[in-house]
Amino acid sequence: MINEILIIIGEVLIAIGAICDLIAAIGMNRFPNFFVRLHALTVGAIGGAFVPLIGVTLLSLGAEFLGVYRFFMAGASIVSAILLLFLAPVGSHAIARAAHRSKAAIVYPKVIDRLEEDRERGVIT
Amino acid sequence: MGRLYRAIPVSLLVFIVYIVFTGAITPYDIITGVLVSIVIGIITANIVISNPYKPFDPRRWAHTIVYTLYYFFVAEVKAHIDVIKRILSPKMPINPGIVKIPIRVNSDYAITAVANSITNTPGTVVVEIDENGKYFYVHWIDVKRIDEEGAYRSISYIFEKYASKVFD
Amino acid sequence: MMVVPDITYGLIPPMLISFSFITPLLSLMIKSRRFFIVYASTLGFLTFMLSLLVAINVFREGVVIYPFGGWPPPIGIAYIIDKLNATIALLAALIFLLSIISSSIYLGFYQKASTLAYFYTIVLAIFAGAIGSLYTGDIFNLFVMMEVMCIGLYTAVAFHRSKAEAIEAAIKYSFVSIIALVLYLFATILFYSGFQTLNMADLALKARGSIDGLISGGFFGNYFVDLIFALALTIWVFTLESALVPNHFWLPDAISEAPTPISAIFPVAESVAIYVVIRYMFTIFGPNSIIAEGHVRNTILLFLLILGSIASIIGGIMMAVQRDVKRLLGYSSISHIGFIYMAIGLALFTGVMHRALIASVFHMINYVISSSLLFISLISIEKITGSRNVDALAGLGRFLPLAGFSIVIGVLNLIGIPPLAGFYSKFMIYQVALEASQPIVAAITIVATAITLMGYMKLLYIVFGKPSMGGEKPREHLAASIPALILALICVVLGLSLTVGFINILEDVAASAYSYEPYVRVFYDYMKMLFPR
Amino acid sequence: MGIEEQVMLFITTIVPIFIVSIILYLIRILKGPTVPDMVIAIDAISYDIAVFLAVLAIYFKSPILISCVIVFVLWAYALDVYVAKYLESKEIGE
Amino acid sequence: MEVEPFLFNIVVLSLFVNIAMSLYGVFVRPSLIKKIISLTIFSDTINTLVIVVGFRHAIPNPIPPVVIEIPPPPQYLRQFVLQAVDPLPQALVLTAIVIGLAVLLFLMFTTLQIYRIYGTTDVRKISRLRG
Amino acid sequence: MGNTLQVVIIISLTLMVIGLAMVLAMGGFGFTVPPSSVRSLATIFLNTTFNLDTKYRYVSAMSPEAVTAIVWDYRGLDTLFETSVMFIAIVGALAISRGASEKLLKGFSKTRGGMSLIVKTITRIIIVMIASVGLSITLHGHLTPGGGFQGGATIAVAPMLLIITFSIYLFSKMITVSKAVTLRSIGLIGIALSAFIVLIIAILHGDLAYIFQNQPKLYSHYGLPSYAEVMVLGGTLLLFNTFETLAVAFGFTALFILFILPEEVVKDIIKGEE
Amino acid sequence: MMLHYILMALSALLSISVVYLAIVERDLIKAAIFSAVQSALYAFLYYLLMAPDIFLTYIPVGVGLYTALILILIKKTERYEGE
Repeated sequence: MINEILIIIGEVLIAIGAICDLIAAIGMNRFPNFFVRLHALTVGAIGGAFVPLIGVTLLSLGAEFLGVYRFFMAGASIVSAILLLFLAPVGSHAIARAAHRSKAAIVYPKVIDRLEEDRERGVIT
Repeated sequence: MGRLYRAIPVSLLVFIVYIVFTGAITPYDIITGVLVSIVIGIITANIVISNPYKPFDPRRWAHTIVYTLYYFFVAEVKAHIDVIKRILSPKMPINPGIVKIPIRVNSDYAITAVANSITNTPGTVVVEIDENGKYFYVHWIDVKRIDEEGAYRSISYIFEKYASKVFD
Repeated sequence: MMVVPDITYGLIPPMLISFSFITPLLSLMIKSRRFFIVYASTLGFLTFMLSLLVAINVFREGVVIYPFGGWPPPIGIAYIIDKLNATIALLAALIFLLSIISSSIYLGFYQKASTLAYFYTIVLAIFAGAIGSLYTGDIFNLFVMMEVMCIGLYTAVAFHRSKAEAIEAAIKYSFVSIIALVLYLFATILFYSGFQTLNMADLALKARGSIDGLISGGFFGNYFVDLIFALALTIWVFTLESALVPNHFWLPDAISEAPTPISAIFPVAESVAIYVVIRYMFTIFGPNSIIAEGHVRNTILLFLLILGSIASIIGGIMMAVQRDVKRLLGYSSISHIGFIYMAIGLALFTGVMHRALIASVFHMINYVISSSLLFISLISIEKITGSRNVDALAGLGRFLPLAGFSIVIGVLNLIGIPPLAGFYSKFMIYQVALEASQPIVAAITIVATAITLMGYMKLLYIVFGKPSMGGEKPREHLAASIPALILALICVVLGLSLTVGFINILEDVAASAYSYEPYVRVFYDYMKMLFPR
Repeated sequence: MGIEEQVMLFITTIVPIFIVSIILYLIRILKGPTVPDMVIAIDAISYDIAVFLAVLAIYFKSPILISCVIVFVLWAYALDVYVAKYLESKEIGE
Repeated sequence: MEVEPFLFNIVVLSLFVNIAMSLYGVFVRPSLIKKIISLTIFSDTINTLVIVVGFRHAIPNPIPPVVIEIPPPPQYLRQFVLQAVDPLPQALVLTAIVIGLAVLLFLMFTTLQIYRIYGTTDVRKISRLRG
Repeated sequence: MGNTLQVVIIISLTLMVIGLAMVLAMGGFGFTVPPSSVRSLATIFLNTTFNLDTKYRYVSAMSPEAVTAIVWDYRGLDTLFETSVMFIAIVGALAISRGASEKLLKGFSKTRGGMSLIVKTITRIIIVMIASVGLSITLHGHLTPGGGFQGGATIAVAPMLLIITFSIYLFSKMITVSKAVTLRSIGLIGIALSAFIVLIIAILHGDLAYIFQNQPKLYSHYGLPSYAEVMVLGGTLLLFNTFETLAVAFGFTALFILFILPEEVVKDIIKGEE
Repeated sequence: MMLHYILMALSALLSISVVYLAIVERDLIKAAIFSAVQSALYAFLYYLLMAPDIFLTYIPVGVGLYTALILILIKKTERYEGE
């Protein structure tokens, strides 16, 4: 019984992940500039990768047909998920910072850009 | 001596990661896991941890659990739904800009946790951090308030509240 | 019955590479330059003695096998050593030893012990790669060993890092060679795809259609199309590695820009590639194998014959216009490689196959010895002029009796003057061409020799005829002159010993190239012994 | 229908969504226009493929394939950091 | 078993096309760095082809060549041999990848040295060796 | 000239693709692609890689992972020399930049550069997890996919991330090129010794064994422990994997440090001879 | 089983486009990034060809090391390929 529940929860999470991925991919193509696309990336990373990896963990814990190595599978996928939780935001922060500093990407449709203002005033290097 | 104290939490972390990643508890795994955790712990202790007593405080762990639950089941879900709506609606109602919000936590880990929480919620991305004046510069998909205090209230107040309890 | 074979058969390459692993570690602790020279020379001597032992054993007992890890050959890797590769490996070990000894003079340019350590690490690795690719009986292991040898050669060519030409030559050589070796990997897998095996003896058996009792089974898929494509690729790759026209362009650059001790081991590297071609064309896919049916093998040999003829002439012509001595010797290499391939190509005519192979192996030995000899004697001269500009060594030969003598012997051997061995090998090629009723090829040998004569005369003129720059009377560097002298004596002895039965040994060596039965038998027996079914 | 077939059926239905999103991300990579755009698209595609690999490991019933996921996640981050450092500093070693 | 060979042939053919394109890059493009990138792609494609040779069709699906039941019962091993792909090409590729990596690392150092000496990585401007 | 050459190259490459396609079409990759059976040699590998049957007593590599078994046991010689190719490349790099690594950063010891605080902090935690995961991949190389090179390459991410997120100036206080090369050499020597270890054991018993022997063979009954109850130890494979990890991780570190040295530090040294 | 082959064919076909762009792109940074994408696609292919060992070897090498070293090389030399 507990196995079936785990599998169902896992499947639901994977389905949520797949849909989030699709939406993030659409957003990645629709959004106008780099900085806005970063938000689509966040959807893709957390909703589209972290959540389904947790789903895979639960599913594989419940799936007895995978044999004794299913614990290996669960362990590897949850470690990957936690690494992803740490790494994804840092990655997008690093690339955003570099893009803004080197002016590789424009911040065009914008309400305000306090960073640019501060940089011009010399508050921040 | 400080190095050894600091090595203990690091070794524990290594051991947990090792065993979880392996997914098996045969004697072979435990022996190699202990060896690996001792070696890595001693090598990297000084890089990772500055105050060895913090990781053993149970209150911090309790806050961590509460925070994790809140974060994943409330903050993330709200933010995801918000951004997904913006992506899917035909007119694409975005209102982006970079705002400046103050940092009110102290330790490196706390700042990092707040920044990661901000970035991990869709809709806000930390673009730059001013380490002297202690400001985040956050790219916000829907700028509601452009003043520092207002932005702080709507973006990072709740994260900082927990982060200061967990890490400071 | 002693079933675990004698350890010397498999020891040389792993031992050399293990000692090469230690060298950078030693360079951090030991700051004495002399130590590294002694270290490398000792290793070279040890290896030479070991390969001598192996060669003696092989000549006494026939083909020997060393399966690594105790796995019977098609499952694991085995070294299969017969007279052909034992002889060439012995020659290679000799040249390497002498080149290591003479490089102690050359490296006087460098003050730091660590530089010497890096140099010797690279040389030892090339050594291990060369011996390994000669001994191995596995086509994929051959790829790995060739890579070891070639990467050592690239790094060695780039050793003069501040010299623009050296780096450029290294880039040119490495790009060409990398592409070639990657394609050889593809050829290997095509062989595996069609024949289900990577072992040379196993391939040889299957190429003759005898698949009974082999644990690797029969054929898989359309083996014939695999065979054609893979063999063509393999031959192309190894003719490139041995700098046959039209893929010769990297050799003069690399050989002239490398440190001179490395230039002395380039002929060995080429002979390794030529050995592989002989192995593929005669032992594995020999005249009675499946590929001989559809004219494919004959076409490949014909190509080798034509390209060899062209190479011998082009090399000679380009030699005549060179100003730099080392570059001149590079083109001389191209010309002689042309001769060797001409001899291999003449084996196309089945009546003269045996004599053609003798001629090619003999000429290869002569070429390697005398070419290395010339480079090693140049070290001594270069050291005196104090610069690496080889144009500046005019007239120095007159002051250096030993080095001068060796240079004269080497050049005469390359030209082919009667009492020396070079004459006999060229004459043999000429004779074989006539016997095969190919007067054009015979004429080409004469013409090419005549053309190269100009280049060699020029070399002799530069070293002896030109007035020297003056200054004090230079002193001989024994560490470089004596190795050269040894090689010169070998040239003389080889020529003389032809009359007292050396030709029989040569016949044996060449026969072991195409008589695949002993090569295969030892493999078959071993497989049966360790893997009874 | 046993639980195994049900999981397989679920995965076969979910796979096209992943494929479509991978292709959409790839379009963003090909279109660019700037280097950071490409890099975040690569990030997204890496995370996507990582999940896809995990799902496929269940589909193939070979749980040992899962260790591939972690390196994919790890190296996507490494690529981010490299490109970021490339863009923001004079030399990468600084 | 009708559409599968077609799809698999597409894989192999597109790898062939990749080989041709990367060789074009190595031979024709002027920049040494571009040549290095092309060379990387070339050797990767060859490696992929090597693995393709080791692939097999199996019912219900091929599995990696790893025994996952320890100790293996005989009937498991029989099924394993029927389903597992060929491990030998994989081992060869493992070797080949490391070799290719090593060689390309060396090439990068040489290219950097070329740039330090000549101030360019364009092969048309680097040609001091003649003849 | 350039254009005609290009055309010639394009035509010959097209011909090459057509030729390869012919090889495929005529069954060079097997008559059905993909074939529905493996080659017989592969069957032997699959049967013998981990088999407790007494029939296979002397022909089993006793490693459930067939690829690792082939890499380090059946074809160990290849892998030893593969590692040595990597080693020669590193030595070549050291030889090209000789003199640069020792003079590193004298007078440049200011702590500047690096990325933002967030990246630095996360890197500090993440390297620990990376090292642990990498060692897990290594130490289970004979059980699950992975092995020495894979684990080493994964661990090598950690120093790379440290170099890039902090800076080479800071990193060089932790480890220098010579230290990294020393550790790499120790790893390589370990590999070489593991290749000879069974032989050494046999010689101590006054007998002979093969180079690269792992498990007992028909005529040479020496070997390292490989299997105990449910634990698979892998014999020499474990030693090989561990040392290879050390060698690969520090080899990459050395190369990375050498390659990343700022030009202003090395440019004068590296243009001259040493 | 169809799914398996469809995925393989798809990743191989996509790799053609990426390789083409990597070869013709004049901005070397973009070429390096395309090469990284190609590595990812090949790695996916390795996964489908049931070669997890190669996957684990190839991703660190192809995506991590090559890209890093090429980026460093480009930073130290020049970014655009002359025409």
